[in-house]
Amino acid sequence: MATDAGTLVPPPGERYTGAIITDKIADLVLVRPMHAGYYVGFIVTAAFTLLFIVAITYLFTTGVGIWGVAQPVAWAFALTNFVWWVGIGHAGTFISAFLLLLRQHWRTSVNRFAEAMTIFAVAMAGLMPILHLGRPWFFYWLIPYPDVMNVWPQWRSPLVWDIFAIATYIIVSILFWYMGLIPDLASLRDHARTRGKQVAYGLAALGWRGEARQWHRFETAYLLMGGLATPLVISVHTVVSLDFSFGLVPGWHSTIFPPYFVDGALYSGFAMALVLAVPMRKVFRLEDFITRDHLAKMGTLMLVTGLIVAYSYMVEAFNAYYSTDLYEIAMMRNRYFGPYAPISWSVILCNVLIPQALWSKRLRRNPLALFVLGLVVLLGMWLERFMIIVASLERDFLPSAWHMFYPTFWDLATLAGSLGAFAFLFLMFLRFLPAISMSELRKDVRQETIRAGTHT
Amino acid sequence: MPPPVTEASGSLAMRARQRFWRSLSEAEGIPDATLPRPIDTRFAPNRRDFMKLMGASIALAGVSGCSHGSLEKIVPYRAGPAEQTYGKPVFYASVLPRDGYGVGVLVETNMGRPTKIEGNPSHPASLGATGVIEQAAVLELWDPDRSQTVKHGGTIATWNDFLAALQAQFDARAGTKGTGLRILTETIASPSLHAQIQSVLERFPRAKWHQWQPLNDDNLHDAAEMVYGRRLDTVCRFDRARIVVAFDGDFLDDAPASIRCALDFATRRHAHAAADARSRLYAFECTPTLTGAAADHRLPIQAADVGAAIAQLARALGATTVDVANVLPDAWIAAIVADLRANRGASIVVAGRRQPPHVHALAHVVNAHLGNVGNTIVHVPPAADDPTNQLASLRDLVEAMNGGAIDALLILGANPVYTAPADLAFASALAKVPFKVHHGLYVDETADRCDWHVPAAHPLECFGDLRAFDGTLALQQPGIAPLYDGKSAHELLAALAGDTTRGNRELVEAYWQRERASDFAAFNDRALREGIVDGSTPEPINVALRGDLAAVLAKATPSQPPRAADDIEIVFVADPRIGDGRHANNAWLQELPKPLSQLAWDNAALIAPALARRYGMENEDIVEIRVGGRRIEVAAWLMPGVPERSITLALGFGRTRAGHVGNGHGVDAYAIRTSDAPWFAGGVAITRTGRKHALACAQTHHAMEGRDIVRTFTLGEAQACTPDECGTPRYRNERTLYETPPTGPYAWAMSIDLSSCIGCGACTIACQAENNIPVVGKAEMRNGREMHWIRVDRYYEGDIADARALFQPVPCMQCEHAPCEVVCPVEASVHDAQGINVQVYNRCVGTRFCSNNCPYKVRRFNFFQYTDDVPGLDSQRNPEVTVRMRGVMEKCNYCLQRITNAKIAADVEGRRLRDGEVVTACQAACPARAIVFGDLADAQSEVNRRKSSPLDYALLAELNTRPRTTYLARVTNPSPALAQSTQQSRRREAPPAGAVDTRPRADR
Amino acid sequence: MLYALLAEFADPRALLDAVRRCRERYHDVDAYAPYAVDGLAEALGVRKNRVPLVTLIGGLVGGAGIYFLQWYSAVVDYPINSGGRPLDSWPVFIPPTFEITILGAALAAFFGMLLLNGLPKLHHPIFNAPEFELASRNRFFVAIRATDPEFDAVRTRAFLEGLAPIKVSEVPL
Amino acid sequence: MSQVFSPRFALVLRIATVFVLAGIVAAAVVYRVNARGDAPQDDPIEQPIPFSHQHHVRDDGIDCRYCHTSVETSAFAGIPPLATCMTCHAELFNDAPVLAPLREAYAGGKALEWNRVHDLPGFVYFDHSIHIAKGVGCSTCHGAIDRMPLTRRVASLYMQWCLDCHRNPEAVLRPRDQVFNVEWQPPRDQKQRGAQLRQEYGLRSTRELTDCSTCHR
Repeated sequence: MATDAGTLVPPPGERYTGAIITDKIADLVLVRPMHAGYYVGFIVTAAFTLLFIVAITYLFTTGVGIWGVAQPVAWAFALTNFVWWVGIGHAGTFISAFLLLLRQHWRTSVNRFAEAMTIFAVAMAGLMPILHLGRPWFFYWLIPYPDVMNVWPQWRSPLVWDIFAIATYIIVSILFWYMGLIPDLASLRDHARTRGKQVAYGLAALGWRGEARQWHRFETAYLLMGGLATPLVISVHTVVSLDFSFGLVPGWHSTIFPPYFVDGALYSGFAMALVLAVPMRKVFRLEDFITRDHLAKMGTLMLVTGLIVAYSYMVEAFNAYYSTDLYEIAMMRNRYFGPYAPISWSVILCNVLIPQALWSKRLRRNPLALFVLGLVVLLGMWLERFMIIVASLERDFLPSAWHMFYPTFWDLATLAGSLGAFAFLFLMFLRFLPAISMSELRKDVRQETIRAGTHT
Repeated sequence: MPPPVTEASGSLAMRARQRFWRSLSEAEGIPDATLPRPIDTRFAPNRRDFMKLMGASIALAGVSGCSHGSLEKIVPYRAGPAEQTYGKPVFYASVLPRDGYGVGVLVETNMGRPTKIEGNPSHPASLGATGVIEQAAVLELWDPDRSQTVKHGGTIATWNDFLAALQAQFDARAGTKGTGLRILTETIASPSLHAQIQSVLERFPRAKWHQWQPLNDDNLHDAAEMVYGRRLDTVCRFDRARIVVAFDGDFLDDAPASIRCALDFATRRHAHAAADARSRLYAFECTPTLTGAAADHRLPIQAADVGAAIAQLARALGATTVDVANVLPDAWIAAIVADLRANRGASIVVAGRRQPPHVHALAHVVNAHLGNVGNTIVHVPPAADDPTNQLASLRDLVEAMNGGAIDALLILGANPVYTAPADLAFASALAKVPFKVHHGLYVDETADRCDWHVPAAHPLECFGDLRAFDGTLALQQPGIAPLYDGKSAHELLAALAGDTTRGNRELVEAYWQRERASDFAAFNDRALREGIVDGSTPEPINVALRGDLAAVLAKATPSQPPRAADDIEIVFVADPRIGDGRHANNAWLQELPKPLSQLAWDNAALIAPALARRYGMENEDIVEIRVGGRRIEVAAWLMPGVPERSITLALGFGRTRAGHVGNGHGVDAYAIRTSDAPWFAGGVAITRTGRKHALACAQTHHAMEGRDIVRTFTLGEAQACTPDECGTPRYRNERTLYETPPTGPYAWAMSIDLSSCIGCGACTIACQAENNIPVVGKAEMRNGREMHWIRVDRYYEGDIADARALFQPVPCMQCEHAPCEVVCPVEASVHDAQGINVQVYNRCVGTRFCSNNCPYKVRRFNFFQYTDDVPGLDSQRNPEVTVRMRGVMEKCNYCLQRITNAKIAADVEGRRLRDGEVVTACQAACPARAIVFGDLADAQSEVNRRKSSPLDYALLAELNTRPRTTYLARVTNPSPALAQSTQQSRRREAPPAGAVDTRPRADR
Repeated sequence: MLYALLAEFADPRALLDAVRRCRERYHDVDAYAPYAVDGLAEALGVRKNRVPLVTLIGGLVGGAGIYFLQWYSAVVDYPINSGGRPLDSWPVFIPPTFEITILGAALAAFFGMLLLNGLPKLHHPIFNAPEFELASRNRFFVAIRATDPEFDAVRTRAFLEGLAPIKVSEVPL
Repeated sequence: MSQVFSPRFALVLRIATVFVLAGIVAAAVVYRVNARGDAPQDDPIEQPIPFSHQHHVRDDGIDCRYCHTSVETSAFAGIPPLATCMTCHAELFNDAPVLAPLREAYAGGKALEWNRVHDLPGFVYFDHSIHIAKGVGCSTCHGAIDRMPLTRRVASLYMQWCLDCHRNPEAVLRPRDQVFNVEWQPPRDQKQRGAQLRQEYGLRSTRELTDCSTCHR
């Protein structure tokens, strides 16, 4: 990928300067020329958020029995949602941290909203394991603290590792995101016309002055954070995958899970990034900032991760047969020819076959196509998690215990609700914070103009 | 064995494994048992189900019950009771009825509350073991649905009102000597009660006493009369029999003596039983039963052919000349005859109560011919008082009622409106009686149609006496005073005899004072302490076959009427759980899966897969069954082992006045059961209605998928095999990365003998009673959320036509390398020093990871607040066991409370626990002595002895979970002559190793 | 009373030149820019930057702390047999250790950066400067503080004018 | 540009933040310290009759087992039946108004409902007999009962309070003849004596004493 790709496409006749960028982006927040589409989205997502709250209330008052979980399938939707949401989070960190280290300048247009996506996705993910507990009000027993029972968490359990991984992930993501925001918040403070906004953004900006020394330390810290977030993002989904590969259920007990899950996570993450970016750039007229180049690049990333996912599927099947283990083979047959076969084949269709369309350059540069493909992959990845978790549990060692899982209304409500809440939070973000990093963009346009030798 | 299940291996176990066929769906296109359509598990719709969950006990101080803050009250006694220590249980020896005959029990009471039933080791019908009925009795006692007051015309009245009404009747008919007065009871095997009936009959010479209970011994008694000229009981001593031939005789499950029969039978079936002592069982049966499952050779034949079959055998033995068409294969006859001749005096030929008198008569003849009488067969005077033919007795009554000859009827305990043969139309006849009194535990169908209802005191609430199947007498004493306004049968009869002053206790004691005038005090004290009246076991009576027997037999034996080739018969059976329906309101029994079909909460028409295919039926299809002009609609269930032209239907369901739990479950089979064919009838027509009825089945997959789960060997193989071949090889257990953690002074372990296990389910329900295990109801069972800590898995083996069921009780394996523990994030599932995998309910947050990671799937989760608050039921709870709240995982912990309390007692005395001092609930109840629990650290312990057997193996040993609970492989003892053929038929079904299509048909 | 004199530039290069020029005569010089201008810190003679050290310490403390906590709670404080595994199963202690190392480092980096930058500081004299809001938009500023020994309202102003800024303004204290 | 925040506001905000953070930390510490096993003693619990252990034990010198009969044989120490009270109070204070509830209950009237002082949650199974048998004295858990005009709890009953003992029983073990002596104080060399007694009584290993299954089922 060319480092200088993703150049901004200024409107004919003018050239982007720090001033124009700042005004254009800051006005989105300060002046808010809101598009009708925004309000529609706002109402819809608010409604689903409400459904989410209802579902959770009913769950807490009644018990996890309202879901379809039973014996032997004791984990189903909640854990599927969990893995799926964490995965989506990964793309954001990947774009903002990993690409930062690789000095991929095109990231500057997309990292801010990608990070927001990460935070909200991980928030949704973080909820799920708590919701699925039998006694959620005791979730804090997984956290080590000197309690009056003198009992500690059981460190061998991947669920404890989860707590640490997810907590670390969400905290670091927020810090990273907020740090990047500080200079922009200062801009907003300085450009706010009303007292209220001045105070609000002023407090958030912590009194940033853009002093040379401040910038100096800021850049170092930001780079360090990027350096920390990159291994972190790998570790998080590795730990998540251990929730399964640590167990001995056929279909879970597998050493390829960590890389397989991490890659799958990025896959679904880029899909979500596209699904968010395409409408956003349209509604807020950001086509000049988030250009087709940017979309194309994410499309390419999606294609690459998708191919790795496809490879993982093959390895899984191969291993099962190569192991000649009775239970592994039975599991694999059950996965693709058992009661859940339709799910497994849809996974292949959504994650392996359809995305091959991305080989076409024309499609990669077509926002609508990317949007649709994004949705397909998101669906496929959710089904994949479901397939791994449920289809494996449904039939393990003793046939006498085999039993099908069927979702209930509340399973679906929880999933739909979390989607709604996620979208709702994202809309809030677009409304109150700059969707694109102004300070970084200022620097970029400057350097481009320098390169173009057109500076004054 | 096992070689890692992956390698194809020639070892015995491998071959054994290969015999097992794949899922029924593979073999015969039977859809795997319900893959349930989703049931919405929202709480509200299930409310009704949850109201049914009275079996579920209430949270007194559940896991939630950390009652800091709220003050708990302690109410002192006025004057402390003499015999009990605070907080220690007291056991009372008593006796409970089983089809009217006594089974000796020990009633555990905690602070005056009966909470658990144990068997009475000194009682012949128990020998310490119990069946499901006895275990569930304590729930029946606390059942809030029990009738609580005297009722007149459905409205609440008092005992005195009733007495007044009764007096009025007497006055009105003064001097008629009781003309038109009738008493209807069930089988009575109680001297004191019988004496009272007599005194009533003395006061009213013209009154008459009738008996009726649907599960009666008419056929046996009539046969005895036919053969010996007098009514008597026959006791089979299976512990002495090397060859047993059962003709539709389910002695292991469907008889008053079945607990004892199972115990005796097991002595010659244990995996470690000496080869020459080992018995062989041939079973010919018209419906799959536990006896058939235990048999070495089982042949499904229609009920109507059983007579011909036994006649064929008798003829082949030269015991009789009765001539009917042959129905059994010659090979079988030859083999059986050879075995019987080789074991004269050590064999038993037995028929079931379903079969008509002449079949039993032939059995008597054969036994006599083989010299079994006096050895394996003992004749005793009938345990029942006045063992008349109850069907005839009932018929008389109905005719009299229809004739208007009856103006007062007392019904004691019986529920004839529900149980009487349909053709007698008892209800309409009853309507013609002006004064009708019902006495029973529930306001049932009969009570509904009577003017007066008097609530009965529960057997656990009153004094009395009962004879066991063999005539041994035991005294009954209450564990608690009557909870409600209940009256014993004694009091009611006394009132009838004009004595309204004395209570239940005085009445019973008065009788025995008369009987044992000399030493009453000593006698009473001793009898109540021992639980039996010693010396009361009647002497065997020597009876000679009637001279004219041949003629009688010839007359009695119907010459096989020609049947149409596709004539279908229906067979009525007592439900293995709720019997004739009297236990329908017992949630524990309703939810306990039936041993073979694994169904719960319903009865179904059990049909052979072949027949189903012929009619294009699938599981849960509602079919219409028409016989003799009567019809019912019932859900069909495909069962291997049912004769192709036979339908099995269980009695006891379709109750309308059973109570919240029992009402509306299943279909009332009495509606098509007539007095001329009370047990089986031909000429049945079945048609599909196209509708479905959802059934709850505890096991949705029947095959072992070629996995090494239940190991079976023939006796020959078993003798030849070494631990490495048949058992879990030792080397497998030595390899480990970790140093083994230090163990405490005790190392608890369990051994389950699959050879003697008969699959009755007593362990499951004993565990439920001991450990406060909730009931979840039908809907939740369909969702796969049953809570039983020890389940009895059932797999099928062999040819679909006579599929052999294999039972495997599965409690928690208490793995030393427990997969559940390492994944628990909060140390709620941990190991203690005595090797128990303990579940700390109050620490559990309910991630359910442990359940996912348990390869045996023995963990149970409270998806809802199953222990629902039903007033009254809290009293049944075991105070030694935490009541679990919603959201926590639970499972078997080797009855930790029993271990801990025993250990404390021993520690206080400063000594070590002795082997057998701690007995788990399942072990105590097991009528087959299949479960042994003990201390591995004690080299002499029974459990160590069992585990040293070459047949000892760990389930899924290849996962290296190192279970403390292991199994003894199932050993069968097939006849060499027949083994060959059956082997063949099994081989046919052998699956290609490893490559198993696990698809249930429904999913294709 | 003056806080500083402020010269405004439109272009980062001009800023860099100006800063270099100022540094020749003054010490108490500072620069303000809408983004991190490369080389600006060097031009101002900023040598050491403690952020990396702080981050390293944070990471080490976090990692060591959690590993110790795991070992102490599982081996010393309440040893419990879980699945027959050794009490000190160090391999399973690694995932939390890794995560908390990252967390510690990240927290240190973030708060280290803030504190070293003297943030939060909501009130600062420089905000009194006219047009300073442009510092977060597209303008670049050089400030010479009054605290500089060489500072003289008139001469310093003249000096700044000499740098051809857009304008020079006074920043009141 | 003008200042967004006045210096005073900035300062106040800074201080406020510091205070809030410090407050949170302080609160946590205070809570944890108060949760220690030897937590401050609870107030006496209201009873239908102001029963005084001080009077009965100290003044009258009645042995614990006279009323708590099953303490040596059962999990439950036992609450005396009214008859036990009446052995004396049929004669003594037989018209004292405070004892009216007792007399009424004994006469078969309204039952006497004591309020439980030591109320363990339902999932904890404490057994008096084994503690007595292994030389754990009454006062170890119930405190100076002979100095309580009204009975109160002296221990938090928190799990860690139980564990303190189960991890280090040596600290409290006494000779069997001292178990019911409420005045008993550990001698100076309690550590050695305790260890000795532990040997003698054959106490289980600390590993076993701290097993979950020891108290929970």
